[in-house]
Amino acid sequence: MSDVAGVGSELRLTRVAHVDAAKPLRHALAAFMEALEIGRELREDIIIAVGEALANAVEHAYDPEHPGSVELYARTSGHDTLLVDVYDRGRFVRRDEATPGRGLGLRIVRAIARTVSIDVNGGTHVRMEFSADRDGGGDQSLAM
Amino acid sequence: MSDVAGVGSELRLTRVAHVDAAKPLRHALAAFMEALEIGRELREDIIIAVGEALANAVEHAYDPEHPGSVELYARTSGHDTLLVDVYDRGRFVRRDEATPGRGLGLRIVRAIARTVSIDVNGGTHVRMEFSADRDGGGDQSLAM
Amino acid sequence: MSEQSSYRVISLRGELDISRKAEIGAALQIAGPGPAVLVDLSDVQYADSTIIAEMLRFREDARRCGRRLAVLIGDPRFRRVLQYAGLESAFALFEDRGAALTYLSAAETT
Amino acid sequence: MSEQSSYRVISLRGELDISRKAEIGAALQIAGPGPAVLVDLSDVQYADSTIIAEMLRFREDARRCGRRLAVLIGDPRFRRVLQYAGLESAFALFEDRGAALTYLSAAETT
Ligand SMILES: Nc1ncnc2c1ncn2[C@@H]1O[C@H](COP(=O)(O)OP(=O)(O)O)[C@@H](O)[C@H]1O
Ligand SMILES: Nc1ncnc2c1ncn2[C@@H]1O[C@H](COP(=O)(O)OP(=O)(O)O)[C@@H](O)[C@H]1O
Repeated sequence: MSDVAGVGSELRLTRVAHVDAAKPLRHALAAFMEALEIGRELREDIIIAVGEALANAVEHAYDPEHPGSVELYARTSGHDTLLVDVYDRGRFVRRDEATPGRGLGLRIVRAIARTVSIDVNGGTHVRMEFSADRDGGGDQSLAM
Repeated sequence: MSDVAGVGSELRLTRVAHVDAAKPLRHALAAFMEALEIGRELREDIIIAVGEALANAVEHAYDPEHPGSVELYARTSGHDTLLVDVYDRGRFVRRDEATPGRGLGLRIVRAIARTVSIDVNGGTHVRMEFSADRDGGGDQSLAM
Repeated sequence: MSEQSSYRVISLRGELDISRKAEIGAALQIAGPGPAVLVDLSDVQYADSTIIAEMLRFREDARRCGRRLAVLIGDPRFRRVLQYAGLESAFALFEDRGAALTYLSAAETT
Repeated sequence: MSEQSSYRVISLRGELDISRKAEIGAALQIAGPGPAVLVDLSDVQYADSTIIAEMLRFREDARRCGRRLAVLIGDPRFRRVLQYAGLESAFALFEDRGAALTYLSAAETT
């Protein structure tokens, strides 16, 4: 990210946790990262990881008849880190990890993020820290 | 906007005020508003207005050889208002309003925004308040 | 009125913002008398006031050269931004290429 | 090896996320024995793990029916997401349609 683009940039969005909420949240995060000049492949990978956390919130957290909220909070930290939180206020569903085709989501998140922490008190709160060096050259620094 | 989508959603982005910074900032704001379920025509008009304020910051605020920062800050206020600030830390250039083809930008902003205020101390700070009712039906409210 | 009449087309595409001012200023040039001009904005999604100012300048250049000007638009935003600027009647705007060409060729008979 | 051999194509497009799980589950159905299957994802920009799980289930269905399966991709993200999931070898992936079809028709002779 450019020197100035790191300073205090953030995105915070709350939606009802319907299955169709994940896509516009991904798109908002993608455009936010593009404005931060995070490189394309890095942006794509971050979207893959955050998309898994969003999918979990809209799939697992609530009774589909009574969905609560899903919240996305992304912000820069220093010049090469993007922190992204995905929260819901539902109930974390403990499941047998051995179910085939299950458990892929968090595995993908862990493969992409530098660190992942999951807090399941009063909902599920996934915090992901990504390396997010900026794209290209070095002539974007602020003259001030 | 949906009931929940209004709660504390915000977008904050800082870039070096190069002329090519305006476009990704517009795109990030557009995707943010789409995630807030603001209707398409309203989004387009807000982008037109904010685009003018961004264009002014990248065109007028700084010596092009030594650009400073341009900052975009958008957030929901209540359930039907979007507040957008565009700041720079440059110098407001007073100009003869009668110059042909000049003065269009702020006229466009005033035609679209519900209220506009401009503070020119220590840079130019344009604050725009937009009506931003949400798109479509009423079944998005949170069951809580 | 001749359906065969010649005209010049200047096409601009994409998002016409301040970063493209020089390119657009260079595209919107008129050398002297000649055929009518169609500015084709049918693939334009966004135009800021910098570009409208260039269009106004070009309109004066065309008028001075006695060349009729039509603007083809594909997106209602261009019409709206002109309205917001108080310029709704500044250009002959067309959503339909045929209508724009009829307007331009009709000009030659007047 | 026959270049003329028939195969079934299932095309999916766009962003394959959780909101499309039912639709994608319905598209990825196999009734019994029959020709090889090409899942065409060449116009897919995004696929989440819900969809990968459907694809794994479909792979088992195809295997059970003795039908070879190839997956045509257009975007490197699909390969990456499989890698991240530890499934880089789960599917026969092809960027090139011809290569995918060769693979499918070769299957019939084995
Ligand atoms: N936000 C959440 N709310 C409730 N349960 C969750 C949430 N995220 C994950 N889980 C639980 O953790 C399990 C593993 O999640 P994940 O690895 O993403 O795989 P998958 O979603 O494919 O099952 C889920 O099956 C679910 O039981
Ligand atoms: N961010 C800014 N920094 C410096 N001067 C500004 C800024 N915004 C506006 N101005 C001044 O106000 C004038 C009017 O702005 P505007 O109505 O947008 O029209 P235009 O940009 O076409 O001149 C500008 O010409 C410029 O002198």
